Amino acid sequence: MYLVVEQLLNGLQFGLLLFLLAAGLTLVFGIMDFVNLAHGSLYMMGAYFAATFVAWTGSFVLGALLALGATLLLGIALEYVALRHLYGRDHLDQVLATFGLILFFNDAVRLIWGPAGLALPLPTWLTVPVQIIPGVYYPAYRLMIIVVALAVAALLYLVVMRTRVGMLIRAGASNREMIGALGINIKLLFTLVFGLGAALAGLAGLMQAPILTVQIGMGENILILAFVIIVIGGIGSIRGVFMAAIFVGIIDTMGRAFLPDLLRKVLSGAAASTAAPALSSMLIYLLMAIILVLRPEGLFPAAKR
Amino acid sequence: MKKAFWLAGAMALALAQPAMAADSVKIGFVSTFSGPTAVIGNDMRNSFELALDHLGRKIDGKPVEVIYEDDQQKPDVGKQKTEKLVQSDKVDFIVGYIWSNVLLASLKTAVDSKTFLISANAGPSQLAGELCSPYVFSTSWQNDQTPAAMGLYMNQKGVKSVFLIGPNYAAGKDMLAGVKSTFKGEVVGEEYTVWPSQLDFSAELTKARNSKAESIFVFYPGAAGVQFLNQYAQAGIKAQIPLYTAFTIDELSLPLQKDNAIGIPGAQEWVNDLPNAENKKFVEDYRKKYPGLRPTYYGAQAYDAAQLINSAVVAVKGDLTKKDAMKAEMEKANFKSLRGPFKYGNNHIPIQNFYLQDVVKDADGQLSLKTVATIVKDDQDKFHGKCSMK
Amino acid sequence: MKPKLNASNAVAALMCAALILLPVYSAATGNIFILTLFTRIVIFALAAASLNLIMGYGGMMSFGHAAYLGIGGYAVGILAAEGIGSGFIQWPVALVVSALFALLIGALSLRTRGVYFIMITLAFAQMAYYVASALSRYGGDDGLTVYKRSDFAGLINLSDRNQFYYLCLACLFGGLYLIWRIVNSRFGLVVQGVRSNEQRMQAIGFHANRYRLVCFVISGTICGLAGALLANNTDFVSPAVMYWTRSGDLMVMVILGGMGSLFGPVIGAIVYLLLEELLSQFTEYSGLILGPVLLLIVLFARGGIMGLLGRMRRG
Amino acid sequence: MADPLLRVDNLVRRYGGITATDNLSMEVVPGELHAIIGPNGAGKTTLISQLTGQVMPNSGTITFAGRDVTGLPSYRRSRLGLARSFQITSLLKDFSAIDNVALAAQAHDGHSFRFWGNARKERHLREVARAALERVGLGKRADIVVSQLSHGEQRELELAVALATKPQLLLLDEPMAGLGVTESARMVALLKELRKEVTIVLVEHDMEAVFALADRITVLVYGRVIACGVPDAIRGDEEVKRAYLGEQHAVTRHE
Repeated sequence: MYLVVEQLLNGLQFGLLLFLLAAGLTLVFGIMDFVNLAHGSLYMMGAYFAATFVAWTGSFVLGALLALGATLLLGIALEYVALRHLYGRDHLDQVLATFGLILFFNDAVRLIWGPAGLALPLPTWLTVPVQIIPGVYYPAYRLMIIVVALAVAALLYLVVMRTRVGMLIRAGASNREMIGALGINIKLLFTLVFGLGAALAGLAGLMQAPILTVQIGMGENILILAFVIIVIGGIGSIRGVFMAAIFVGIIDTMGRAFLPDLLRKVLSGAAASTAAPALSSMLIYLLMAIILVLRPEGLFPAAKR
Repeated sequence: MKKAFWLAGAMALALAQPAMAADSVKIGFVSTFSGPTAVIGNDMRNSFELALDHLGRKIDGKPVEVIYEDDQQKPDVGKQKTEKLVQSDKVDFIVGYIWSNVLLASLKTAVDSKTFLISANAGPSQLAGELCSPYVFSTSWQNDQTPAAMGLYMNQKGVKSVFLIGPNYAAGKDMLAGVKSTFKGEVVGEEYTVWPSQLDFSAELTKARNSKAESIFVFYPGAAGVQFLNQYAQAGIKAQIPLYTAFTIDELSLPLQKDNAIGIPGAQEWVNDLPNAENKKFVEDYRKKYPGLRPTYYGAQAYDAAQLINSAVVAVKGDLTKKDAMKAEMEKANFKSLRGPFKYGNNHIPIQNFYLQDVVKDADGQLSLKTVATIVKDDQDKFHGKCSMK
Repeated sequence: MKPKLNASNAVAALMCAALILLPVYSAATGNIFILTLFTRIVIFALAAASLNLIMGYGGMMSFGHAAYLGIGGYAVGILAAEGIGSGFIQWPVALVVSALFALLIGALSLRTRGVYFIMITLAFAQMAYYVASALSRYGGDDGLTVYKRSDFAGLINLSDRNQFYYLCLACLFGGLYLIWRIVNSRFGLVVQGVRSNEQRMQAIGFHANRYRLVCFVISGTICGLAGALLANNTDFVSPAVMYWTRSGDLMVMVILGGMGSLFGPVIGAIVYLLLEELLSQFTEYSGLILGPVLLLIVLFARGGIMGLLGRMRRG
Repeated sequence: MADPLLRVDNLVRRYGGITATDNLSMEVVPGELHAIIGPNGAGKTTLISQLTGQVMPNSGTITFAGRDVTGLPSYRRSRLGLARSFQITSLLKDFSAIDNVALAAQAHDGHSFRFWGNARKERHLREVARAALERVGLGKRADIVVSQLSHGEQRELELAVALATKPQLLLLDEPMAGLGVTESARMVALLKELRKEVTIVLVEHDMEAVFALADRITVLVYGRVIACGVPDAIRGDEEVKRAYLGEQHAVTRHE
């Protein structure tokens, strides 16, 4: 029983981390209709900035805040210099251009920080496991990720549902022409949304840096997961992306945790040990394919909500 | 339109590198120099360059020319680079290859053209068995050997049960199979993680803790090793269940793993403090030549490859057409390996010792790897019987 | 329509001539490698051309096209490993398996549109990748060595560099000719009509998805052929060839060269792979150059290189 | 009266809380020009879309030429001889005018799984297309790409496309929308010609045109038929007058 609880927490934490990354992606995608493959690069930059600033300042929190600001500025600069010229273009043009940006960022990081990657050590108060219920210990830092991500989710919800900017964002996600009709400064709104998306990606990057690594190309594998999530959730929907991220996090974790044992009960040992890893690798893609076949617009399409 | 012609002309020129006069020793070096794993390629290149420095940049009086090619960690690109080296540069030796799949894709090109290929890292079982070739040598190991040594050490420690975790790809499976081949205790669980995309090992760690195993064995090379140790320590399992590793902690990952790596044993065929004169010189000069960096086993293997080439060329007095004589000389392993005792089996895979290494703070207060004991002497891979050496 | 003498057609003609004469150049200068390099380029050009059929003409953005490279390759590799070396068996099997795979994923994927379609094709390709990685009998992740190239009963020797190059080139030209015929046929017009306005095509009496699906299958089959060629060229096949970045490479080739233009993908493949090769000779930081180049092409050369050439004529 | 060519029984279509088509029944007899009028939002386009199969009804049946077509997708209905033009011009914008029409002809000329021959050189398809273009007065504009045609020409092209499918029943959704005075006059003249050959259902706002052309008129309000009859009867119908003068008096809004 404890095992299930702990695995659920693992899944929740992983899902929330993915949510931070995917939320920015779905906003940019939903509102500007812009496919940004370089979102993973912003995530990487967030982690590199954090590792650098934490080392400079000697403080985890201060370094993280500085890194957040730096990613925000980088996102705005990127939008201003290059990406705003790609709005309204074909998705494929955007894919090609932002693919180019991935190549650029990877090599730029390698040039500046070297190929070895960086470490982002945690302050000691975050390295101890916490007893959450008697007998179940959970890493403090992972708990912190859960708390921070939930806070961000709540904040995003408030901004999107309760503010004027949020109203525009929602309007934009369900009907793009409408923002133009409202006569507001679209360019500024887009720049802001892009900056927000970049900051969220940077936050995801720096939050995961102590658990994983700070490394070139770290954004690419996780970017695909983020795309899977926004597609499952329905593009442009914050609610959808939140549900889908947790769903994917939990399914992925539970699949890896319990699928092999389950299969071993059904299949022979040899067959199970070949099939189980392959199947749990495929699980998320399989899930996405099934969902899209049944609901071609994702679980929570933004346009209808 | 004119521009297109100029461009085409420039491309043709760039591709049409003229073959150089044959009075130098030409060596092609295929490794990964871009992307996150470039750090390994760089270390191999650094060590190879250092070996050439030590040889006076000459082999048997002939100047040495090395052409480095980036395989991008993709098999088909590695194959293309190998073809370029063989066909366009007409090299005498090809060295390098970090990845098994890149090596396997490139092997045929080298063998068909009768160009000597020296694997300075990749050691898939096929290379030791059915794919062995007179033209192919290894200065590393066969994949199973290192974890098998770890299994032996765990027996010596009296470990009764183990939980195995590794990435779900060929080398990962080889590694876990390697431990199982020698470990005498009970294997209570075996988990494969998605490679290379899985980033979070919490599910596996949770299972390991709940399995009540006495120990955990993992194989996670490169960045994944950093991630795993981070999560292992943060989950508090480090205080509960000891970890045994192969290829998870090295001088490249250590600066990122930091204190998380202290006290975690690993098996390796080379450690930086091995007490022989050549090795001391190698490590000292490496740290002098590349300030801030420390050599790794990848580098040591590349260094040995340069020495192996040198021995062969010297033996034929620089006549690079005498391939049989060079092969015969290389089979004798007539050079001083950085790892000490080193000889070749019938399949051109080294027969060598495996050492237990531990992480300690050295004199400068920096973390470094230290030889603790010799786990196994003169170990030979278990696939050599499948090699017919045609 | 009559072919007009304009910049894009001139470049296409020049390119074909250069491709045909390449072995002569290679023999004259003794530069064998350029032939090896271009063999690979020609194979990728065929794969890109097949992607262009669905992407450029059919409006179906498949992000999983590399799967067929792997499937065609594994068909050859697995049959060879099981002792069936005849190309007369291997190649048809490669084509049929690719077609069946395309039929299956096409039937499911075509329920979706737009980005959802992009992602579902990616999902299926990733599944193929993981299945191949799990084939431990055939090397799993390490891949599978093809010891002997496909045997065509002495008609053609695939191990001969020049013969193999011309075989690949013939497949490319054959593929392009086939695509050209298809594009101008009844079927091709329907497919392009559906790309342009699906609702309208339904209203005048076409079952849009049926045409889409057939087009998807044809494209996958041609790409399966490219996979069979690639396995023979590399003497090796591994799951890496199906990884999503490979599908991305193919898309880049098509967009770079010019979507919906017959020779666009060929030019795209040549430029992309040559740039990759050349830049890697000058610098290890090729992305610093290649990345911004891609961005600039998108910003200032809409419609890829073919689009650029088309505009040169008009001024 | 002859057997109806098209019969609609108790058709219902809801969007969320709004009932766009409310238990609607009507008949179209062969040879007539049947106009459907009604204020904005009366559900005219929704009705047409259900007739041609772009939208599926929640309940009710549609019978065409004696056959129940309620569940058939639009491409099948088109083959049976139901053709439509769209309210907002919906053509293949990057194709030439003649290609647009030829494709429509092709759809009704055997199957299109022909992969080899050049479809643009199939003479009979081109001839059918050219004839349809001549018919609507676009003969000289055949090779122009649609996006280069004027709005009026595009509306005429819509008609030519519908004609090329050799329909038994032509459903025209506001063919006069957005046309100038002269263009409208040309369209009316054209429809007067066409009605001699084919049964037409015409949805239109231009009352002058409707009363000049129609044999019978059906009036829709909030998805319901409030009147149906010959033009003179409709002109005198009190309920219709109320519906156009002030809807709140005549029609109670449903949930």
